[in-house]
Amino acid sequence: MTANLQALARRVKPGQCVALPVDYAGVSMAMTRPLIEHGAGDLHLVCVPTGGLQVDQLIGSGLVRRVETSAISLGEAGGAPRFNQAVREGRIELRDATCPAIHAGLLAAQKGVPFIPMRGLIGSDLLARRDDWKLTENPFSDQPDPIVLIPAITPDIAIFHAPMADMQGNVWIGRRRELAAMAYAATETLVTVERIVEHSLLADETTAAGTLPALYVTDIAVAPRGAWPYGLWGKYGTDTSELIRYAKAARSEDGFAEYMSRAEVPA
Amino acid sequence: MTANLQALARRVKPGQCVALPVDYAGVSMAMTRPLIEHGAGDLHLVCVPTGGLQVDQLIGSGLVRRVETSAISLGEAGGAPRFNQAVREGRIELRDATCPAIHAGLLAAQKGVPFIPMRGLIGSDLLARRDDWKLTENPFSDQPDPIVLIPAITPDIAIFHAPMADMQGNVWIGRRRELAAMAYAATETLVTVERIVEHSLLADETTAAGTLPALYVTDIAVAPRGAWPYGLWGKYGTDTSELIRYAKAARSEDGFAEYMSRAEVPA
Amino acid sequence: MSVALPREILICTIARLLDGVRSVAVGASSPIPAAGAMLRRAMDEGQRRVRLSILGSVEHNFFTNGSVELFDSAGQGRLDAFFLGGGQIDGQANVNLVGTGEYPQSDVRWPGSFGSAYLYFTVPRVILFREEHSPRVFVDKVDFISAPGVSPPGVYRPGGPVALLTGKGLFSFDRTRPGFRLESIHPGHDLDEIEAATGFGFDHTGAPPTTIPPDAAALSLLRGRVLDELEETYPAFAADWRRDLAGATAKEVSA
Amino acid sequence: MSVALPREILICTIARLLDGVRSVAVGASSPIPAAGAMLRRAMDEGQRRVRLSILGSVEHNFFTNGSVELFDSAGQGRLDAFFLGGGQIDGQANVNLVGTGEYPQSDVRWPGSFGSAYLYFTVPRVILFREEHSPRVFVDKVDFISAPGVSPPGVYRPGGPVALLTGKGLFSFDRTRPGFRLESIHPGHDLDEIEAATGFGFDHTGAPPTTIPPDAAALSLLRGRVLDELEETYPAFAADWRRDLAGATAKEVSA
Repeated sequence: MTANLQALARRVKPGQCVALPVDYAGVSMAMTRPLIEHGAGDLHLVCVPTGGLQVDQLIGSGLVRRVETSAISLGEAGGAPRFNQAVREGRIELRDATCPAIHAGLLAAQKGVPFIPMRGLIGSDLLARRDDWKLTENPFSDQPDPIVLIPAITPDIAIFHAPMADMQGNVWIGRRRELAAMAYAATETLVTVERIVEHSLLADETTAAGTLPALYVTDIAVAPRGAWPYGLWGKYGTDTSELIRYAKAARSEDGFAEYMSRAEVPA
Repeated sequence: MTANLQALARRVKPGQCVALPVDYAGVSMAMTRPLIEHGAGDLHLVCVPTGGLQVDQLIGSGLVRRVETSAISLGEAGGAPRFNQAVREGRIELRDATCPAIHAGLLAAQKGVPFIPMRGLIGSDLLARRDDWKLTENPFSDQPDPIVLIPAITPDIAIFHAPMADMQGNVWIGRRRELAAMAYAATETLVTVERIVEHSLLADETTAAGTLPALYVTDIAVAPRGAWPYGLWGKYGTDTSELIRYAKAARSEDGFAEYMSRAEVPA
Repeated sequence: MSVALPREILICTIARLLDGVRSVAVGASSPIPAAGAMLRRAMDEGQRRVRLSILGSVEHNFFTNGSVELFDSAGQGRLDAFFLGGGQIDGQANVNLVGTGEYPQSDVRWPGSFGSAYLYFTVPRVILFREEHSPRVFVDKVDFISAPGVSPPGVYRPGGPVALLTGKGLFSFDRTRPGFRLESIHPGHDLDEIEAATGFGFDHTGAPPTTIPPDAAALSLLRGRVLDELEETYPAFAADWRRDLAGATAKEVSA
Repeated sequence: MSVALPREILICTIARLLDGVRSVAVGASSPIPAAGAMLRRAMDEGQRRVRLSILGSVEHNFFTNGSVELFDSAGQGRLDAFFLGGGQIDGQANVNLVGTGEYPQSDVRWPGSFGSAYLYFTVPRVILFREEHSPRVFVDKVDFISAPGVSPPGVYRPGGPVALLTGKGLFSFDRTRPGFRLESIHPGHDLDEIEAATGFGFDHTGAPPTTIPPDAAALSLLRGRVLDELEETYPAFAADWRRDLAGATAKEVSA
C-alpha cells in the first residue's frame, strides 16, 4: 500500500479539512512541497493542537482559507511569519482555540457523537469569538453549572510522519497517541514513514501497543528524514538553525518564495 | 513501591466504588482472596465493561451491594452462579449497562467533565431503567435529535493485573488501554504484576508506548500467574477447566464456600 | 468430500451475508460467526481485504486501543458488520440479553446486554444469529429490550438488523414494515416446523427455497484454512467439528 | 561560589513557589520554569517525589497518551502546578496570548492561547511568569482574554493564578479582591521602577523586602545537577547560562 509523495498529495481536494500534528509529534514535512505543487487550495487546516513550519508554508503558498489552532509558532525560531502576515492582512479566517478543545473536537468524532463537553473557557474571548461552541448548563447539577460543548471535528484528511509502517499498512506511532486520535477522527489518513518493516507490527504485543492499525490508514509513502527540519521522537532532533534560516527568509513574501524555491531535504 | 497482596487489599474501604477489568484484559484474581479476607463490604463494583469470576466470587462472599456492568458470565463455562442467585433473590442492586456506556462514564472522569454523550440506547429498557442517564436534545442540530448523556464514573479504586512494572511504579499494559482508562478515572489504582523489571519502562520509546505512568498507580504487588484461572494476554491462556470446576461448585452456596476454602493458585 | 454438516451450512450462510464487507467484528464465544467471517476473508482474498476482529482473541485483533476501540470504530462508520444473539428475539427484532420475567429480579438471568444497545444502532449490517430455534427464544414480545430492532424517525440510527439466522432457517428483516421474512429453510427442516418453533409472525412465500449449501470450493476452504485459523481462538469448537467430520467420513466409508 | 545570577534568582524563586507539589508540568520553550521545577525535584529528593513533565521533551515526559494527557491529568486533579506567560497580563490576572489591537486582525499577533483557557481553570497553582517587566506587558486591561484570571461564582474553577514572577519582582495574587500584591523585589531593582513598569495597580507594603536569594546548597544543586538535566531539553539556554557563570567567575577572579 505504499505510494509516492505526489500520489499522496493528489488525494487532497480543494476546500477540504486537513488535520496536521504538533511540531514534536511527527510532522510530515516531506508532504509540504508535494502539497504545494499539487495546489489544492481553499483548505481548512486543523492544528492538533498547534501548528508551525508546515502550516506557515501552506499559508505562505496561498492554499489556506481557514486555520483552527491553539497556537502557531516556530518555537525557538520565533513567530510564524507567513501566518502573522496573513492575519494582519485578514487573508485567513481564524478559529482560535485552546489545546484541549481541539482534542475534544477530535474525540467527539472518534466517538461518533456530535459534541463533547469541556471545562474552562468561560469568560475567555476564545469562547466569545467561537460561535460554533455552545455554552450550556450541566443537566446533572442541581446548582447553576455552566459548561461549554465543543462540536465534533471531522477532518477529511489527516497527514503525519511516523518512524515505521509494516507491509499491511499498520503504522508505529509509539506514545504519540494524538496521531491515532487524528486518524480515528479523519475520513482518510495519509502517512509518511522513515521505513517499511517486513514483520507485522501487530504480531508482537510490545510493538502492537504503539501501533495505529491499518484500518485507519489510507495510504503510506516512504520519506527518510521526512519530518526535517523538525525532529522525530527517538530518531533525530530538530534542526533549529534551519528553522531560524526559514524564519528570517520568510519575513518577506519574496524571501519566502526564494526559500521555497531552493531548500531541499539534506541527504 | 511494591507491597504484598494483603496490604493492597487493606486500601479498600467499605462502601467504595471499585472498577475491575474484563476477563481477557488482566483480572487480578490474585487479589480476590485477600479482598475477601480483608472483608470490606457494601462495595459498588464497576465492570469494565463486563465481569466474570472475580465479580461472582466477591458477590458470593457477600461483599457487594451494587454492580454496574454490561454483562457477567464465566464465558465458555456458562453463567455466573453467585451473581445469578443474588439477582434472583434481589440481594444486589443492578445497574445494567452496555459496554460503550461504561467506557463513556470512565472517559468523562478521565476528562474531568460531568458527562459524555453517547449514541444508541434510545428505546432500550437499559435507558428506561437508568435514572442516572439523561435523554437530551443535541443542541448542534436544527432537527429533533435526541441523545443520551452518561454521567462520569469515578471509581475510588481500580484493581487489575499486568505483565510487568518497573522500580518507579510504571506498569506495562500493552494495548489493553481500558486498564489505563480505569486508572485515569479512579482515585487510586492497585496493580498486581507477574514481575518487576529493573529498567525503566519509560526509558525506551517502544515499551513506553504501552506503559501506564506511575502517576496513576497507587501501589503494586508481585503475583506470578496472578490472573489465573484467567489468562494474561501474550503470557498464558485461560484455564477453562478450572472455570468449569468453579461453575459447577458454585451452583450452590455450600459448593461455593467449599470451593473458596480450598482452591489455591497452582504452582 | 462428505456432504456439508449443519454447522457448515450456517458458516457458509454467514459468509454469504457478509458479501462486500470491509470490516467485521465478532463477539467472544461466537465460533460460528467467527468461522463465517474467516471464510468470507478467505473467499475474498486477492480481490478485497476483509478485516476481522474477534473480541478476546490475541491473534485476530486489529485493535490497539483497548476494548473501547470496537465501539469507537463502529461510531466512526468503519465497522460494516457485527453479530448479535439473544436469549429472546421478537418479531420487531428487539433483542433481550438480560433475562426473563420481571426486571431486575429476573426468573432466568442471562449475562447482560454487552455492546448491543450501541452496536445495533451504529453497525449497518447486524446479523442476528441464534442456533436454538424455539418458541422460548423467538417470542412475540421480549421481556426486556436490551436493544430495539427499529427506532422512530429522528433517532440517529445508521445501523440495524438485516438478517436472522437460526438452526432451521434464514430470515431477512425489513425495517420499514418492520418484520422478518423467511428467505430459506436449511436441509432437513420445513416450513411447518419453523412456524411451530417461532413465537412471532413472519412473511414467507408458499414454498421457501432450501438454504444454498456450500459448493466444493467453499467447503474445501472451510475444512482447511478456516478450521485451522479457528483453532487458535476456539480450540474446543474446532476439535468438536473435526470429530464430526471424521464421523461423517466414517459413515460414508461404512455405507 | 559566585553570587547568584538574575536567572538563578528566578529559578530559585520558582522552586520556592513549587514547595509541596507532587506533579508539575512545563510548557515548551520554558527553560526557567523547567529549571525551577528540576531544582524543586532535586531539593525534595528522599522526602517527596516530584513528577515533572516538559512538553515536547522525550526525556522529561511521564505521559504516554499523547499531548492530551497533560490536560486530562489536570482535569483529574493530578496536576498541581503549571506556568503561564502572556503577551499581556492585566491586574485581574487576565492573560492574553493572542495579540494586540482588534481581533482577529491583530496589530501584533502572538502564537495563540495554547492550553491556557483550560489549565488556568483546572490547575490549583498556576504561576504567571514573564521576565520582561514593562508597561506593554503588564497592562490595565488585556486586548484579548485568552484565559480570565478569576471567574464568577458558579463557574467550575478549582484552579487559577497564585503568583506572578517577573524580571523585577514577585507578586502574589488574591482571587477574592481580585488583584496582585508585590511580595518582594529582586536585587538591583526598586519599588519606583516596578511601579513605573507596571500598567496596573497593585498592593504592597511601604518597603517590600528583597527576593530571597538562593543559599549555597540550592546554588550548588542548581549549577550541578539541574544545569546538567536542563541541557537535554534546552541546550542553547544551558550553554548561555554556563557562559554567564564563567564570565561571573572571571570577573570575581580579576576583581
